[in-house]
Amino acid sequence: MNRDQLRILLPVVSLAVLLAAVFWLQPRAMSYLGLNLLFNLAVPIALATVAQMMIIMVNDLDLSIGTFVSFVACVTATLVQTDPLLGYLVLAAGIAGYAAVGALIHLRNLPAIVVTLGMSFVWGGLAVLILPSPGGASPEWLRSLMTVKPPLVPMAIVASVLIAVVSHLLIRRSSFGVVLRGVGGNPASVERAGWSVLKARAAAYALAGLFGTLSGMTLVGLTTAADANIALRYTLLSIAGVILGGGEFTGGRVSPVGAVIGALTLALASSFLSFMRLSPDWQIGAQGGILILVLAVRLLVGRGRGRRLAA
Amino acid sequence: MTRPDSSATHPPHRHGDTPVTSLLTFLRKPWLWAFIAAAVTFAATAAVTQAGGFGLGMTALTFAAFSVLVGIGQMFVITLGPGNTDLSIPATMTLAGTLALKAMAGDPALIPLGLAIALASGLGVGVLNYALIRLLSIPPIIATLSASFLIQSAAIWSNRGLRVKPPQALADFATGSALGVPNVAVVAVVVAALAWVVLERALAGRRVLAIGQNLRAARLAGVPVDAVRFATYVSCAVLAGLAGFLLASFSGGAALNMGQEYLLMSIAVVVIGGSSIAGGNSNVPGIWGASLFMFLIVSMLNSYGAGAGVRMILTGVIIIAIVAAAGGRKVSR
Amino acid sequence: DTSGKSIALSNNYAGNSWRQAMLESWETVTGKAVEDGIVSAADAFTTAENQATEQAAQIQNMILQGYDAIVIDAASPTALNGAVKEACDAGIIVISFDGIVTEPCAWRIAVDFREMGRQQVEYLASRLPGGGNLLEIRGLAGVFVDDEIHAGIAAGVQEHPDFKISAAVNGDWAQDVAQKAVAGVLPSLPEIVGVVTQGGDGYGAAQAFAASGRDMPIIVMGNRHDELEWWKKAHEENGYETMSLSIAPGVSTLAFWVAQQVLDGADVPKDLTVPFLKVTQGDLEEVLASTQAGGVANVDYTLDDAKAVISDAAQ
Amino acid sequence: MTIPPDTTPVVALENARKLFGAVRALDGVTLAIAPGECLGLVGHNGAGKSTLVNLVNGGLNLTEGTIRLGDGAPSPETSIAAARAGGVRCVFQELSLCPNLTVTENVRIPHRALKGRGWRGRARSIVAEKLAEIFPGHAIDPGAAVGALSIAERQMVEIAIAFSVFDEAPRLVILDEPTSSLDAGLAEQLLSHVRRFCAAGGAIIFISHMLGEILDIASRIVVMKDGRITEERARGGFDRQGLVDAMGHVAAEGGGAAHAQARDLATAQIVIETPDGLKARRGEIVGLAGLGGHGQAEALEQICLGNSSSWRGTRSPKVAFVAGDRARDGIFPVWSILRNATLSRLPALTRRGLVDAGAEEELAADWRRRIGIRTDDLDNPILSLSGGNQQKVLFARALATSAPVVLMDDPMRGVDVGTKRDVYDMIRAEAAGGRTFIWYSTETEEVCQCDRVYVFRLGRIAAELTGADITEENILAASFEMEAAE
Ligand SMILES: Nc1ncnc2c1ncn2[C@@H]1O[C@H](COP(=O)(O)OP(=O)(O)OP(=O)(O)O)[C@@H](O)[C@H]1O
Ligand SMILES: Nc1ncnc2c1ncn2[C@@H]1O[C@H](COP(=O)(O)OP(=O)(O)OP(=O)(O)O)[C@@H](O)[C@H]1O
Ligand SMILES: [Mg+2]
Ligand SMILES: [Mg+2]
Repeated sequence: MNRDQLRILLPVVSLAVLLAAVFWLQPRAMSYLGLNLLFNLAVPIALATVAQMMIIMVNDLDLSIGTFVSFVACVTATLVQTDPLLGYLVLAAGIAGYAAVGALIHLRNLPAIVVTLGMSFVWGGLAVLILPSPGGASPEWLRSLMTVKPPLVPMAIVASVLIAVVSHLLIRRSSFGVVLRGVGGNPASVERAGWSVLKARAAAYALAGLFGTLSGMTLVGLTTAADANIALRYTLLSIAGVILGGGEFTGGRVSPVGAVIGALTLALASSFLSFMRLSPDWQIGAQGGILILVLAVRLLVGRGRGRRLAA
Repeated sequence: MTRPDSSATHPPHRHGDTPVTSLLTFLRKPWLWAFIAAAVTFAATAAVTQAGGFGLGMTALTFAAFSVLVGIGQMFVITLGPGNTDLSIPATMTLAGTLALKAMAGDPALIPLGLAIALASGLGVGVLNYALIRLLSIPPIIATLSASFLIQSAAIWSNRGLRVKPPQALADFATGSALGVPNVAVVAVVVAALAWVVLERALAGRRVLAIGQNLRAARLAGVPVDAVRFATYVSCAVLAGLAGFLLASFSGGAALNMGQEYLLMSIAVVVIGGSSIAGGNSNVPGIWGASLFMFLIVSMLNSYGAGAGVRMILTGVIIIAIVAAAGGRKVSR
Repeated sequence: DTSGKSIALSNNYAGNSWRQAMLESWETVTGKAVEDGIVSAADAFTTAENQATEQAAQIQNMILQGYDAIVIDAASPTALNGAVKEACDAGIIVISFDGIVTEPCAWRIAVDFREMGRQQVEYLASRLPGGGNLLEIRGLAGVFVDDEIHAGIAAGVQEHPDFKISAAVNGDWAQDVAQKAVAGVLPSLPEIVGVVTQGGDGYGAAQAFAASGRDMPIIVMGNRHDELEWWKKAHEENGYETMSLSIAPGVSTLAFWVAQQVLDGADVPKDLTVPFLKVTQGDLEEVLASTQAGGVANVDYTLDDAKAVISDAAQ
Repeated sequence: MTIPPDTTPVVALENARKLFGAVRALDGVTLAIAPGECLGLVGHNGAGKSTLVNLVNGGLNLTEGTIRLGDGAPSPETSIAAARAGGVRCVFQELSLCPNLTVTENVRIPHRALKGRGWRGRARSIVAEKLAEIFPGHAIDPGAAVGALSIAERQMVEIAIAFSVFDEAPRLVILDEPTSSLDAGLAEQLLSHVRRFCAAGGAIIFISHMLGEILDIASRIVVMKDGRITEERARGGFDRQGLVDAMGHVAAEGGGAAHAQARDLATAQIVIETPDGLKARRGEIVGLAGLGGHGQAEALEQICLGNSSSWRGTRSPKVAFVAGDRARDGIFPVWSILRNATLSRLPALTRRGLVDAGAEEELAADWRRRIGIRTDDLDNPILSLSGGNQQKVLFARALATSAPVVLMDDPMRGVDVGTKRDVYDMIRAEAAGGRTFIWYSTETEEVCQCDRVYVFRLGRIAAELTGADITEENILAASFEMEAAE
């Protein structure tokens, strides 16, 4: 079996094992309703993880995705609701902002971590300005979209599959996605073939902005309202999701399907912990423990590729 | 190849600099920007203070001291190269403060024990972090994040969030000043001076810098990379332990949410201070400049009555502006 | 009879002394109730980070686990509504307290945070008829409690126009953050006669004032042990007087009993209020004596307290 | 000139100059390539061949002079897009595929027109066809990730991609050392393809250090030296020795070999012995030979890692390492020359944890003199040095230590002839003083100076040669596992 297959197989296996454990602890989860409850809040996380993956794909890291999703949620629960035209305009401006950040990082050769750290303050401040206290309301169509009950398979699963398939087609199958991944793999070669790495990086960031926007909107659809701190956690969650899903921090090695699975795994891990009924003192620590466990398994298996020094 | 080639555009350095060129070299010092920014915000804040700038300056030194302590540790970690960041600093501060204050139980005779416990908990965290990174090959960011959850739980479990008062003598020390300079600032200056010596004069610092630029080359050149990286993560955690000990003593007891704001702060002061996040290029004075700046910018915006939202936006914009002005990494690998 | 029923506590944050006291009260009171066979289980759950999304997932898990009632201290009044609605739809009783939720199907045991803010200014007005400059320490931006208390304070100042809020800083409900923010803004402020707070930040403010060498203003405290102790000492030294108020962490036990009553079939109105715990100069000694060192002034509620609160509300 | 009068050149350079700061990489080159021509380009390391390639394919801009593509106008500016539109394709010296993409996906990077529905299928069939055409009998799966392929396979893929036809057909294909990682069979397949391509009217620039290939395939040979074209002759104008002379190479002097035989090391103590059977004695110069990428660098790396600790630093290391791939294995790009030079010796210059700055400067100054690092100030950044001088710094770093064994990973890349001689002498002197050298080199004449040679093939030691057996023929034979060479 080659590395690429391993990369995607491992997340699938860990998800399956975890799911089996959850079903064993809580047989009630093994139902239409149960699966939906287990996974529906993973949908926005999956979207945020795919957004983070776009950035990691070009060898950068985004520390602002959590505050950006919060910002989008605030806009969606207020402006999109009251003044749709302006609302969508603001959302589009957010995506453009992301692209601009990517361009700035490339042009000035800046460390992405710092710039996105700065942006996290900016998005957070904007969110607080738009929605100083929690509230707002989800647009009706969004709410009904997120609570739709398709036959046979619950919405959460349908949505996860949809996200995985669309991002897979975009990043892994399309000719456009190949160039973006090429930037992560060997920017010099992409540049030598006459592509503008600047444009490619800006495009990757814009895609991150787009998926971040979708994440914020679906989140509002699920929670029915927003607040300025609603998704801060998504930043670290999304990074962990990408890595769990078999992505690597450098080299353009990312897998959209893996990222979605990674996000589902993380969501499932915390459910698993609450079904375990640990002492409240150790509930927080257990989340760290399970993260370590899943990653350790991944790397133990990945050891096979020898003990060469990291370049 | 549209970008100008760096080695080609780099003017060779000549002896016998004219004043103009030495000014130019000075302007290229990466830490300068942090101090300029701090000075400007200081002036802007002092302009609206009644009592002039002295009180503000002393306050800034006090609070910057805590950022400096954690910032120095974080700087050494970041210097190890891309991907190295310690996200467990806040949890370590909490754990160290909690354990130490509980052990002292307000008894001045036990202050040395308390300090030892704080530093030892830092040591323990450092060992845990590097074990995760090295033995399980977990990327540092995720390893230290996961560790921070475990540490947080340990802090909760050890004392359930009760605020134990520090011994009076310790509290007096932490809040007091010597010759007008806050004691904590003195501690931070001493630590910064030591860090400077380590970074600029010691073999250990040279090795950290080498690893940050090129881990592989460092290993091949005989640098004991594991020992150095281990020591770096441990010192970062020990410094966080010290900072937690002082902060708990300073603010009248350890709280479970004590170090939270130092998560982003420790990273921010490192990069605003002019260290390159790409590793191998660090400086200690910049951390002081950046720490002062990070405190003063909030004071300034508070003094001018900016709300939370505007304050955050301006903080973010200014961070980006400083980093963009100081320029990216000139030398590419 | 509720002996076969199970209740869960959904808590979003464990990182401060108030929340720890809240969890401890829950453990002592419900532990005994389970032992006495009043309910079959009363489990407490806490999320790792203070995030509405994580808490919503936690509530959904509780639905799956088949609890009969869920007691919530919510991260956001609105962002959990989706999950709360799902719980109600599954036939689960949902009781929110402290951080309440706006979803109509849930019960709310509310503290009138607005009133809490207003009373602070009222008290200051009684002490300082001439008015003056106030410093406001706010909580975490974008959080409901912060906004409510702030609104109450603003209303109070409107009632007493002699007062002026000359600065507001965010202390994030943390001693060290408050201390830092106050210390940073003090040099630029005129004379301050009073400090209005949100709880957990009074001691930090006092430290900052002491360090600046200014006159100590009247700082409204938030029932933390260290605040009360500092106050007592200052009173003994120079007759310093103030007041202290906060919501008692034991309100979680009140919520537990209310949940038990609802499960028992009692007719309970959806909106209940619980008085906040106020400490005046008169009962300072007494409260301090009964407060755990390093903790928060607290009351554990009994079934009878709950019945009283319910019948009060029903009238 | 050999251009038939009625044929428009595919590319014509007029007085092309390219400066990198003070370095004259190209210094007034005039060159035209006609359709159907196979231009062989030879020259010493750093002569400017790769720079020329980058100018023609639009990757670099001219500092001076003009370039003309096809029947366009001469212009001082060029771009990658224009060059591609003019039918210029390039196989670079250092592999330039994206390791994270599959073979099929790598086709997409240079071929911009390849998009829309079914692009993957088209790319796959075209590259598979081309691979089969150039390298019949190959076993490359177009769906495999490039990172999982061997070096030779990657080279084959890159060649196939360059020759593939999507939008416009290639008119000029530049091959920069394409055979350095191919074995003789594959190289011969490539040469036949080149012949067919030229016969069909295509133009080729063929760069190689394997002079036999050049003499065999080129219809015209151009010799470069220090950024200039020094000689240019049609096929048959050079014989092997003539070509070597034209390149200005020190012809194998035999001095090295004599020296090797003069010493008797059979009784010397064995200082290095690996499980694969590599042995080195005290004072011995051991050569590692064979085609590039066949495990020599890995063997050196293993010896280096196995004889040093990542947990304990020491004042007296057992081994020191001289990197050939400078950027990857040697240079600390942020640092000054001084710091780069002294790193390995530093523990010995340290007292109570602090570096003795005076002693450090002294050491660096000493080595600057001994090895002739050309700079006016050792505090200048390392990257301000030319490649060859950077390499000298790496030599200084290793030789300054007290290590009894020095490992050298093809260390003469970019080092000029004069310095090479100095370094050879230094190595000999150190060896006479009891130091052991294990030396991987791609240049056979360097290997021929060694006391003992191990020839690597496919990651294993294929042959061990000593004394008089160390000849170019024997090494080649072992590298290709043929009976006897040519
Ligand atoms: N970070 C927070 N997020 C949400 N709610 C909070 C947060 N911190 C405190 N609260 C809420 O604010 C109210 C007052 O508690 P408070 O914050 O004063 O505790 P605290 O002051 O931080 O504790 P201490 O300082 O003693 O550790 C309670 O409703 C509490 O649940
Ligand atoms: N980007 C650059 N910056 C500075 N100098 C450069 C750069 N690229 C090439 N040079 C210098 O230009 C000269 C010509 O280099 P070039 O790569 O063209 O040599 P080459 O003939 O291809 O050598 P080789 O046989 O080793 O491939 C060398 O001295 C080299 O150091
Ligand atoms: Mg070469
Ligand atoms: Mg070349």
